[in-house]
Amino acid sequence: MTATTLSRRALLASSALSLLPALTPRLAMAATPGDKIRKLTLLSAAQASDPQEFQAAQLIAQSWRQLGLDVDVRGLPRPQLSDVVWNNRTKWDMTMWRMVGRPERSDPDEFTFNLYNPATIETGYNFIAYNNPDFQKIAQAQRAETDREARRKLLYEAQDVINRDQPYLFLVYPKNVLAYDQSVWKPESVVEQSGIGIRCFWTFLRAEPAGAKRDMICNAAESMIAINPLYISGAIDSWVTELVWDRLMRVGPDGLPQPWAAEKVTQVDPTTIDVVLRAGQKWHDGKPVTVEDVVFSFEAPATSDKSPMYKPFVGNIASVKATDDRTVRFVLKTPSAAFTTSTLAKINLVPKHVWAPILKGLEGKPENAETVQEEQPVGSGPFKVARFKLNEEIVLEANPDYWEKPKMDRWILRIITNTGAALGMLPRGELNFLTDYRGDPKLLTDMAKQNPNISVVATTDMGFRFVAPNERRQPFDDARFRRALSLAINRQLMAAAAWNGFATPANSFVSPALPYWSKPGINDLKADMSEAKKLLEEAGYVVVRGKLHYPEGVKETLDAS
Amino acid sequence: MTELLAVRDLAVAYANGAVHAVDGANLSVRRGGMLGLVGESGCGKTTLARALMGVLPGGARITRGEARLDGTDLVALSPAARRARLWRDLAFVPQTAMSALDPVYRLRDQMREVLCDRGGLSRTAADARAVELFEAVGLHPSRLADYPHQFSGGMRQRAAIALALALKPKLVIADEPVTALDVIVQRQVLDTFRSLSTDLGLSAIIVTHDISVVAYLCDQVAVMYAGRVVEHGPANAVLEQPSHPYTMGLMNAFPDLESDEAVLAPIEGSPPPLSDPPPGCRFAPRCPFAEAVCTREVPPAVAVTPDHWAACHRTPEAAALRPRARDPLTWRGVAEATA
Amino acid sequence: MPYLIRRLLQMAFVLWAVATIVFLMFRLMPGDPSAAFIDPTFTVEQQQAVRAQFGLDRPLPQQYLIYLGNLLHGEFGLSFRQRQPVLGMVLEVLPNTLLLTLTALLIAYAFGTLLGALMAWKRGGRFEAISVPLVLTTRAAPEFWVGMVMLAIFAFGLGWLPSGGANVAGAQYASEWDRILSLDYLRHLALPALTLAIYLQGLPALLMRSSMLEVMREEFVTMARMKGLPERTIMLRHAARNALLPLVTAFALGFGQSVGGNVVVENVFSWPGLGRLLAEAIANSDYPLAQCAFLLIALVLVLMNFLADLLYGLLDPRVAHGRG
Amino acid sequence: MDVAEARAAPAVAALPIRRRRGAWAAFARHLLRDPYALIGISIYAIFVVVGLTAPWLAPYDPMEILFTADGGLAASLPPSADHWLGTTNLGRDIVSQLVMGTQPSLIVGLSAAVAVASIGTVVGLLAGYFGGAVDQVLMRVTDIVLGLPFLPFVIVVTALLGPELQNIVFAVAVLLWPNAARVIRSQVLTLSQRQFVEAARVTGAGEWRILFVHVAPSVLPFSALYGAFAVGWAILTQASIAFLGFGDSSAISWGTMLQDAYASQALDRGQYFWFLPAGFCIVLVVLAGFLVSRGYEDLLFPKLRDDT
Repeated sequence: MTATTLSRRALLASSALSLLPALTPRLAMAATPGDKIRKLTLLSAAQASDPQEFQAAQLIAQSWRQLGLDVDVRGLPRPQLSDVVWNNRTKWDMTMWRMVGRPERSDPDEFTFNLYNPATIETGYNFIAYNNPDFQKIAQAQRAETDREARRKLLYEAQDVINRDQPYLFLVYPKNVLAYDQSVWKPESVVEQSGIGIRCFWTFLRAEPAGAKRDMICNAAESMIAINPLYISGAIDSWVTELVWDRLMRVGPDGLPQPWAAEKVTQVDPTTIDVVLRAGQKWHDGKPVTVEDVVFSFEAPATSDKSPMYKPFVGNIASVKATDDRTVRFVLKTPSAAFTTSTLAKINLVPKHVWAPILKGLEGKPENAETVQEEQPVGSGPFKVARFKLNEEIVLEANPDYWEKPKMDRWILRIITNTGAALGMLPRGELNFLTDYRGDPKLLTDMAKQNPNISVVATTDMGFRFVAPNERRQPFDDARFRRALSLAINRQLMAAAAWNGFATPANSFVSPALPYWSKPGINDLKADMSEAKKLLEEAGYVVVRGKLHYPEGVKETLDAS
Repeated sequence: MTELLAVRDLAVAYANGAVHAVDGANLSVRRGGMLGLVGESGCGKTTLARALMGVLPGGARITRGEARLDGTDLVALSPAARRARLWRDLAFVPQTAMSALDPVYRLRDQMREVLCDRGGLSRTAADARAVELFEAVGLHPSRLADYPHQFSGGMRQRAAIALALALKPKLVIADEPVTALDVIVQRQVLDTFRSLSTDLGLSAIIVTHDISVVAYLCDQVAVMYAGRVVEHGPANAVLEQPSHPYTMGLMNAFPDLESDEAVLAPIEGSPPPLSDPPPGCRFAPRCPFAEAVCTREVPPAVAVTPDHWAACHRTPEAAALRPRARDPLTWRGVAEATA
Repeated sequence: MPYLIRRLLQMAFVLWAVATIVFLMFRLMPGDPSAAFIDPTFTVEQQQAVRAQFGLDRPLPQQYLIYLGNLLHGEFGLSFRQRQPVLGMVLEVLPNTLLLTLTALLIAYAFGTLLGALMAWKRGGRFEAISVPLVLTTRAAPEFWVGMVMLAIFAFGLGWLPSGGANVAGAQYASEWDRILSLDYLRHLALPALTLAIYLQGLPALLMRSSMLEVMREEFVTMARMKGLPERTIMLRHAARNALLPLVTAFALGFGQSVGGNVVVENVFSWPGLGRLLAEAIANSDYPLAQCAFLLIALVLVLMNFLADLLYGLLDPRVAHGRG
Repeated sequence: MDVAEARAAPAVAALPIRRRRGAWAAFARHLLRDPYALIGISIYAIFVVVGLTAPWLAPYDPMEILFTADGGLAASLPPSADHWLGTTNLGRDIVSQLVMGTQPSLIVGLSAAVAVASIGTVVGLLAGYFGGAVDQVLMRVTDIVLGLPFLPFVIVVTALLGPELQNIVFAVAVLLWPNAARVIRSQVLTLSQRQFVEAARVTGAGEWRILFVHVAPSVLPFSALYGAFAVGWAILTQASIAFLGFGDSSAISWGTMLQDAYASQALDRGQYFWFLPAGFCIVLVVLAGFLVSRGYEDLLFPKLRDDT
C-alpha cells in the first residue's frame, strides 16, 4: 500500500469504523434487521464490445461495495445481454444500458413516452417495470401539447419526477468521438448534427472531396443485420437505410425537422397535416415516385403486422390519403407535437410496385417483412445499393438522378470488429472516415495530434448511458434505495476515467444536446457517499458486520414479484 | 595372382579411443579372389568391413594402420578423394537388402543414381547397363521397375549385388550376404556370387559367421577374434588344417561339410569386453591350450605355409593340438577356470 | 478395395456421431432447448413454424430423426440475426478459411520441413540447441498474442501490410476467382497466414527432425554414403525424401485441425472466415449459424482425416502395395 | 502409430523390473540430467510457488480500482516503484493481476492434466487388458473425438455450459483423453504378454490385482506424459477462450488480462508492460510443459535420442 493510492480495503475499514458509533445504538434498539441483501449482479456489455461501459460498471460496483453491498459485474456479449434483458425480464438484478442518439430522437417525446410507459413493461422499452401513473399523465400531456413553452414546462416537471424516483440511474451523456481525413474531405463540408455528430445523413450527402479520392470509406464495429426499409434492425443498418430510402422530412443539422422529399409540410389544424411531394423524384429502378407510393409507405406498417417495428410510429395516423397528384393529407387521431419528427422524418418511402407484391406474398404466412432481404434494394434516396455482404462490406453509389446529388462517388462501409484495427486503418487511408469508434477517445485525439490530416470531432450525444435496476426485484422496488445507489455513483470521476473526459454527467433522459428541453441544473447530481448512507439509514437499511441488510421485517423474496 | 587389398594393423576405436572394435587387423585379398572373413558376432568383422568402406558410425574412427587397395592407402586419403573411390573401387553388399535399398525408389532409379551420378553414364546407357546387371545376377530386367518391397528376400539380395557390381568395382565387400535368407535362397545367392567370381573374376570379401559359406564360396579365409585376425590363409588349408585354437573351436561349432558325424560343440564363454581386453592373446581365457606366455605376450603371426599364418604362440604345435581340439571335452570348463 | 470401403464406412460413422453430438449439445443444454432455434423476436406464428420445421414440438427421438433428415437435405435453418439461410452464409466464407489455412500450412510446412531436416542434419550442435527450444516456444505462444504483436509491428508500426479484412474497401472483381487471385487479397492474407504459420511450423519441424533422425539410422542412408554420394544428396534424396512421408499425413491432418483452430487468428485479423463467423454467431446467440459453422468445420476435419489416411497409403509404396 | 509402439516396447520392457528398485527415482534422475527438462521443471516450480503464495505476493487486490492521492483514477500509470508493471487503464495493478493470474492457469492446466491422465489411464488399462467391447468402444470414441474440431468445440461447450474454468477443463479433457487411452492401451497390450505378468498369473493373482498392481504402475509414466501434454493445451485453450470473450470476465487470468489489454487498446497505447508479460507467462508455462514432456519422451522412446 502506498501513499499515492487509497485501497478499497482501507476505504472499507474506515467507513465501517465511522459508521460504527452511529449504528451501535440503532442496533441495540432495532430488534432484528431484515434479511441480508443478496449478492447483486450488475450486467454489462463485455469489455471487448464496450470497454467504457464495462469500466463504468466496475467503478459503480466498487462504490456500491462501500455501502455494504456484494456486487458482481458480469460482462456479456451485447446480443446475449439484450437477450437476457429483453427476453428474460424477471431474471436479472441490474444492467448497464444505453440509448443512442438518432435524428428522430431530437424530439424528447420518444424517450419520455417509451422509457417509462407501463404498456411497454412486458415487451417494450420499459423492461425495468417502472410504473408511475403520475408520470404517465405528464408524458401523455406533453405529447398532445402543441404549444412549445407549455410543453417545455411539462417536460421539466417530468424530469423532476424522474430525478426523485430514479427509475434509471443515468450516468453520462457520452460524446461521440469520430474522425475523418481532411486531406480527403473538405472540413467545411462535414456536417456536425446536433446530438448526433459528424456521422450523419448531412455529412454523407454533402461531404466534398478535397482531392482525387471520391469514395468515402467508413467503418462499423459490428456486422449489419439487414438492408430493409420495413425493419428497424440495428443502429448501423439505419445509417444505410437513411441513405437508400428517402423520407418526407429529415431532422436537420440543427435538430429540427425540415421538409425533404416533401416540398412543403403544412399543419392545417391540430390533427390535419398536408404534405406536398417534391416533383420529379425517381426510384432507383427509374420509375417515378408517386403519391400512391407515399400513401402505401405509411399504410403498409399500419394495416398489417408485417412491419411490427414501424407500426407504433404510424399508430397515431387516422387516415392518409392523396388529395391530388402531389399532395397527401394525414389525419391524426390525437394532436401530436412530435409527429413530424417521429413519424414524417422516420418512415421510409418505399416503392409500392416492389413491396405490395412482397407483402401480398407474405399474407397468411408466419414470416413478416423483416425476413425479406431484397437482392437489389430499391429506394429513392441519394444513394443506391451497389452490392453488399452484411458481414464484410456494403457499397453504395451516388444516385445521379437525386435532386441533391451527393458530392462523393461511393459510400463504402467496412465491418471491422477490432477497434484497434479500425483506428490503425484511418491514418493509412484504409478508412477515410471513422464512423464507429468505441475505443479510448484519447488514443484518437493523440493520433490526430501526430497526424495533422486527421480531424477529430466530439459531439455530446442525445443518447445516454445508465444503470437499469430491475424494479420487479427487491431491493430495487424501493425508490429510496435506488436514490442512495445513485448518490453513491461518482459521475464526474466516471466521465473522466471510463470515458477519458469525453462524456458529461447525466441525471435526465433529456440530453443537454437538446438545450431547449433539458432542465437546467438537473444534471448537477453530486456524488455523496455519506448522504447515500444516510438515506439508506433513514429508509431502515442496516449494516451488520459490513453487509447491508433490509429494513426490519423485510424478507427477501424474488419469486413473488 | 597379385594382392588387391592389403590391410595392415588396422585399428578402429569407439568412444574417444577407449574401446577398440578392431585392434590391429591384418588381411589381404588377391585379385580375383574371394576372402571369407569369419568370426563370432561382436568380433569386429562388420566394423572392419565398414571401416574399409569408410562409413563408420558416429564416434568411431580409424586410429592406426593402413588399407592399401591397389597400392593406395585408403586410410590416408582425404575424405573427398576417398569418396571419389567409393563404389567405383570398392562396393558393398549389405546383410539385409530390404533395409539397405531405399524403399521409396524403384530399382531402376537406384541403379541410375549409381550409374549416372557416380559412373557418369547417360540415362539410356545406365538403363542398358542396369539390364545387363540384372541379367548377370539372374533377375529379370522387367523387375527394374519394381520397388524393393516387391522383391522376395533372395531377389532383393541379388538386386543389391547387381547394384554393387554397377561400376565394376575392384573389390566387393559383402556383409553377411545370405544370413537373413532361408537355406534354399541362400544357395541361390551364393551361386550368384560363385558365377560372378568365375565369369567376371570378381574380387570380394565375404563377411560371415558361417564357415559353410566360406567353404562353399571362398578361396581364402581370415578368422577374426576380438578385433584381430587370428588366422589367415587358403580356405582349404584353414578349414581342413586350422592352426589357431580359435579356428579349431569354430570348426567344432559347425557340422562337417563332408560328413555329419562330428559332435557340435560350441566354444564356452564369450569374447572379452573390448573396453578391457586381456593382455597377451585375447583368446587365452577361453583357450584349452593356453600357456603362461599366452596371457602375457601378444602372439605374432606365425607362418604355417607361405600364404597361411596364424597368430598363436603354439602354431608350430598345431598339428598335435588339432586332434585334441576335436574332442568336445577338451573345451569343457576352460572359460570358468580362467575367468 | 475393401480398405477404402472400410475407411469410408468409418468416416460415415464419425460424421454421424459428430452430428449427433452437435444435436445433443444444442438441444440438451441447460434451459429451454427450443430457445436455440427460436429467435426471441419471432412472432407466435413464426415460433410455431420454426418449431414445426425443426420438430421441436415432438419428442426428442423424433426431433433427432427430423434433424438428421434436415442435415441430409442441406437444411440448416435461418440465421436468427440476419434471417438468411445459414448454409449460404457459411459457404460464402468457406473459401476464405480454406485459403488462409492452405497458405499458412504451405508456408509452415515448407519452412518447418527445411528447419527440421537441418536440425536433424546438424544434430547435437549449437544450431539444434538453439532451434529446438525456439520451435517449442513458437508452439507455446498463444496465436492471438503472436497475432497482436504482428499487427503492432507490421500493420500499425511499419505499415507494410493491411491490418484486417480480405480485400481493400470497395474493390470490385469480375468473379470470386479474380478476387482470390488478386494481389490485394494476397496482401491481406499475408499477416494472418504468417501468424498461423509461425504456430504451425513447429509440428513439421519437430516431426521432420525426429523422422529424419530415424531415417538417418536406416541402412540405406549408410549405403548411400558407401556409394560415395555427396552428403547433400544423401540428406535430400534419401533421408529427407523418406522422412517426408509422415509429414504428408500430418499436413492433411493439420489442415483439418487448422480450419477449426483458425478461430482465434481470424478474429484478430477480422478475416472473413468460418472461425470468425462461428465466434460471432456464438457471441450473438445465433445458434443455427453456430451449429452450421461447427458442422462444416467438423466436416472439413473428418474429410481431411480421411484424406490423410489415403495419402499415407498412396505415398508410401510399402503401404500402397499392401505390405502392412 | 505402430512405429511409436514398436519403439516404446524395449523401454517398457525394462520398466517393470526397474520399478521395484525405484523406477520413479530413475525417472527423476533422468529428467534432472536432461538440461531442457531441468529448465522446464524449474519454471514449473517457480510458477507453482508463485501460484500458491499469490495472495501474499500480490501487492494489491488485482480487481481493485486504485486512486491517486488527489482522488483521480490511477489509470494507465507507467511502471514505477509502486507499480512495477504500471496499472491498467482502469487503475488496477498489473503485477498483482499477473501474480494472481497464475492460479487459474495452473488450476486449468493441472486439473486438465489429472483428468486426461486418469480417464485415459483407466480406460486404456481396461481396453488393453480386457479387450473386447471396451476396446472396440475406445477405438470408436477416439475416431469420433478426432472428428471434433478442438477450439470450436470448447467455444460451444463454454457458450452453452457457461464460461467457468471447470467447463473449459471438461471440454479439454473430453477431447484429449482418448489419445492417452489409445497409447496406454497399446502399452498394456505389449505388457500383458510379458513374463512378470505371466508370472503373476501363474501365482494365482486375480485379474484386477494383476491389472492394477502389476500392469498399471508400468504405464503410469505414459499417463504422466499425456498429462503433461494436456497442461499446455488446457492453458492455451483457456487463454484463447478468454481472448475471444467467451471466458469468465470476473476471474483474473492471463487470458483475461490479455483480453482486457486487447479490448482496452493497450497495444495502441503502447502499454507493453501490460500486454507482454501475461503472454510471456503463458509461453513460459506451456513451454515448461513441452520441455518436461520432451525429456520424458526421450526416456520413454529412447530411440528418438541421437545414437552418438
